[in-house]
Amino acid sequence: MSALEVCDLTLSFGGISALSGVSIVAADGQITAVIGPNGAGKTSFFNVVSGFYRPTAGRVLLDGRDITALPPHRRPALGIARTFQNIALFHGMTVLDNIKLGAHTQLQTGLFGAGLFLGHARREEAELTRRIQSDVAGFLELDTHADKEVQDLPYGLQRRVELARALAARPKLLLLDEPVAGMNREEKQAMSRLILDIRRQWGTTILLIEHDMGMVMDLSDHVAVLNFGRCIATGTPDEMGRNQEVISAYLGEPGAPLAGQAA
Amino acid sequence: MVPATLVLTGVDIRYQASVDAVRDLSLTVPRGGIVALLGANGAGKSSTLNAISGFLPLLRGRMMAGRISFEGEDTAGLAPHALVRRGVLHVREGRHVFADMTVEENLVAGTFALTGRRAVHRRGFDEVYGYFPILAQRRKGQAGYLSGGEQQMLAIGRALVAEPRLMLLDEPSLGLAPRVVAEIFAIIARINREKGTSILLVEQNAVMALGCAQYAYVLENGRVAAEGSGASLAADASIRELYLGVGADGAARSFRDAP
Amino acid sequence: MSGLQVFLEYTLAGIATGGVYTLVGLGFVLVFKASGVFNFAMGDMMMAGAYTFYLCAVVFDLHWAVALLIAVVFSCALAWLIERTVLRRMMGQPVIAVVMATFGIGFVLRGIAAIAFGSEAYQLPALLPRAPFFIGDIMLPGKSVRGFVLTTGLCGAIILFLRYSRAGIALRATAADQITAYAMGINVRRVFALTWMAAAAIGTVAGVIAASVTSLTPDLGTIGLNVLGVVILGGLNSVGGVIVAGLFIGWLEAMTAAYLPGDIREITPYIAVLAMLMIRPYGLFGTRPVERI
Amino acid sequence: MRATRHRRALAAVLALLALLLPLYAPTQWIYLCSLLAINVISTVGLNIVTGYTGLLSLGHGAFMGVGAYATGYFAIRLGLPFYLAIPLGGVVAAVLGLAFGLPSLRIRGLYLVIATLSAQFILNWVFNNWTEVTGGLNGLSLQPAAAFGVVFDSDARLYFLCAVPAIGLSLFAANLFRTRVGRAFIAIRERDRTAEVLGISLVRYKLAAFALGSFYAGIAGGLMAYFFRIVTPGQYQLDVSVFFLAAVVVGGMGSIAGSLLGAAFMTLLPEVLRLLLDVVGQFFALRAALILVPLRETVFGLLLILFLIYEPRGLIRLLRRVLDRRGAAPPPPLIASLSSKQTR
Repeated sequence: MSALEVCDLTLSFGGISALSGVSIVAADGQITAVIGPNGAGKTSFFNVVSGFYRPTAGRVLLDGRDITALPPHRRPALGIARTFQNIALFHGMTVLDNIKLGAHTQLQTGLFGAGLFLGHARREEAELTRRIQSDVAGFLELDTHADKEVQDLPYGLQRRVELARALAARPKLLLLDEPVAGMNREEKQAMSRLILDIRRQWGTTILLIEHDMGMVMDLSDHVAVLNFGRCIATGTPDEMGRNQEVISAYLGEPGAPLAGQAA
Repeated sequence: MVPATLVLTGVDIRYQASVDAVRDLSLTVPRGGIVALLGANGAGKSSTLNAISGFLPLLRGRMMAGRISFEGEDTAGLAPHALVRRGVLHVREGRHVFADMTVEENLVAGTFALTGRRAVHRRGFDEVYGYFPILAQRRKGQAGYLSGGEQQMLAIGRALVAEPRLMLLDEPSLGLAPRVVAEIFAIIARINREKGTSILLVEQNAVMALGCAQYAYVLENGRVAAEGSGASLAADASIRELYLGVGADGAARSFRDAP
Repeated sequence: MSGLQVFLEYTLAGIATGGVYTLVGLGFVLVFKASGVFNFAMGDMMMAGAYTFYLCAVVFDLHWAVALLIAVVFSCALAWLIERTVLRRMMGQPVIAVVMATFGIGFVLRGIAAIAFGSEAYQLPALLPRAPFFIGDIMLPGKSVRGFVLTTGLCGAIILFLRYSRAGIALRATAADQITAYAMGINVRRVFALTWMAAAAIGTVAGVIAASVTSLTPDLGTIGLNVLGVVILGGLNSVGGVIVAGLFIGWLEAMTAAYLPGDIREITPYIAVLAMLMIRPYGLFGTRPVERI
Repeated sequence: MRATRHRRALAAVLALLALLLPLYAPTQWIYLCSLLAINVISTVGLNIVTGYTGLLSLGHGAFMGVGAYATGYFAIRLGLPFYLAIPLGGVVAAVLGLAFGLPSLRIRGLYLVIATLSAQFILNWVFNNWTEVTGGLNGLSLQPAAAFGVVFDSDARLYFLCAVPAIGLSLFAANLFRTRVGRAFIAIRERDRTAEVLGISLVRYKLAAFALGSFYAGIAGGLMAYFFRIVTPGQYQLDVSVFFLAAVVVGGMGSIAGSLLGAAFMTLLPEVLRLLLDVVGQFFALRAALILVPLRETVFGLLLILFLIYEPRGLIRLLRRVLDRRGAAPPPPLIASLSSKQTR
């Protein structure tokens, strides 16, 4: 079964097409990696799935339901959560509050309930704090940092807070945009383990944009390769590693012989 | 002995969010040479270029340690426009042509680098049009309507007007079709040969870059993982591993089995 | 007098006033284009220039050209000071903080003017001849028409400058992309300072014309606020939008004054802005921006 | 956790002291503190909009005016008691706030600045010209508030009339930021697009914040009407909007306690200026009365600028730094995320 099915997606800005005819399927409970050189359209693809961009053509199906036209703020309630390439945390808020924001759509408190802060609102808030402490923060080893402001945390931890925020929504589909960019080898390994644990523990379907090919080869069940806004290949990691078109997309092609080699 | 055009020694770069971008990087660009800087995303390639061209403070980054010297002089603390006026031209990733201006106006913008050196002149423009005849045809057209390849040509041409002694090219192949990439690399090589401009080239397109560079460095996580002549690196398995994760050591890098 | 003739007379008079609005709007757009700052103090900078002119021309009894020159120089110095002491220190702060700061600057200027000159209205010397002006049978107030000719000339000069001069290219380059402008060897900070000074100079001329058509009070700067909303909706990146917006508001004010009772004229620009927000939320000439994330 | 408990105890003590104020304070103080209570309500309201949600409003003064006029109208024409007239005044202000904010809140922050500025001028014009309702230049005169046989005509009673809602509404606002609603406001200020991905409807929450802020302004205006017992157009002009903007910035954007400090500072400032002018006026032939108003405007403007440059997080930050000995960490930028895209 496929959790996410994207059919024949086309996206263009003022005549320049960022994606053309892209079809990618993310199988339920599996890790699907989206790879490709810079500027291939990977992040645009994510932005369509999370609703920032309305595609020029094509459809996005979540569990068989067409969500192509759904505005971004309606999607988390359906179980979509994501992280960003450049960490997008709310500075000036504590780690705990940042994570709590991830659970926004699962809470009910309205304006008046919030202002009076009696009964239901108070209970709901306490329950959320408890749940985050026990499920998410503990799992991601963030419990000791809950009351710190996010901008005081080192980079690796910030990435983890972002992941925690996405997990607080208990998503069915998790989009990770370069989750280990700028990390060193040890941090990458820790993050990779976390991603596998998330899948194991919650059965979350994961879509992953990543440049570290070692990691992609290792983590993913399925790989889709984008180049120039087109999906040039899909298959298992091993197949992709042997695919000549994929290799040349990455390493570049010799192309036409150079007019003049440097001396 | 003639000093090298550019020498970096022990450079550490850090951004505000306490990301270590580059650690203990040393590299040399010899006079009149083409040097390539390769590596995956986030390896620190662009940060290195930004440090050289003085953009780091504008991007909330800092050079924590090390020295950058251009033609034997320490350039630390120079404002970006001052560096440009000395001949260090940075052609940024993603081209950044002034979309609302005409091609020729983009070239005029390039002449600000000549302030204090000599007056504006048409000869530079003609030279650019010589290298890129397509730009001559489009000279009155808005730069925003050029194709990706033409915009890249304009970005390079705009730097060329400023009579650079060192060009920093950040991913000139980004998002371009292979045929266009080959064309642009051919012209880069020609500029280097004919004008003696030193070039530091950041690339993802490893085959292309190694094809025209005499020497190359491979960055991984902000450190130099490999270096050598273009030809020797092209034959090296480490390049393949870097990009495809299927190096000689094969499955040694498994995260699944990690404790 | 026929209805049509009245209509035409008011139309032309309105457009003549609109010239000043356009000029103020251009000063505003200049600063915005280069440095991305919404200068809510534009009107008050214009008022400060007009008072300086008054001081030189009336109190010190200098020739009007000399007085205007001094006023322009003074305004430029003031703008340089503001850019240096306030805006440069606020680089990197969010837009609303910068807007609040410029708003604060406007209040300071207005307060100082009121302390120094009181709130009474001053008449400027007859800088522009009073003799009425005829187009066929239509009579127009001479000051307005000559003011309009002056403003048109100045607008034209600014547009040509932006379009064709090398400095204009530097300014447009800075506006488009600051880092790339640096990469071209353009001294971006100097461009900021220069645009502030240029905006102040334009504002001074606009202020002197506006004050000589009506009179000079510390509230002269309110014109700036009137224009600003319209300019923002006219499309901040479009010089054409500013011109159309400025003239349109001048015309609309004249029309409401002619055909509607009461002094609803005072709030015409604001009603126009709100109406426009409802109909064309991205501005008259603006397009829905493509946001990159 | 201990810190918040300390803070809550402190707030409770302060609230108690405030309620008992008439027992120990001299009369002039009580007068000033009533005014302060009204200003606190208005400042908290603007802080919700501007400080927490990042939407700049230049029409806050006009919305206070709407509350004042509506309250006056309900009390005089419809004979409603104050405890109905004032909340209804707040509701009218909130509705009008929405009417002006609605078209622009759908788009971007800057358009709201323009819409609120328009609201300020248009509403002020309406106050002047809709004579049947507003009484034109003469304004409205109110009887003292009265209910259940108690007439709020003495300084002490008026003080209670203002202080109780001030405390209640401050607590209400503070509570908001313990829940999802307040978090959503802050998230919108920091990174609106990211907030959207987390399921926060930008339009709904911006509207909620703006309506709530206008409601607070309306309540403050209604109290003001009963406090001065007269409502005139001159009371609610642009300088009032700037006054409260300055109060928010000086006190501390995004802080309820800061609103209190800011309101206190700004309430005392005109008095201090008046005293200063009196002293200076004895030595120079100054017409103090003429200078006072523009001098105030100048000082409001200067405060706004100086705080934005040197302490954008306001007096509350300064205070915390003094109280908190460990406060060695540099102040975080106000809205870090926006700084890089300042120009767009």
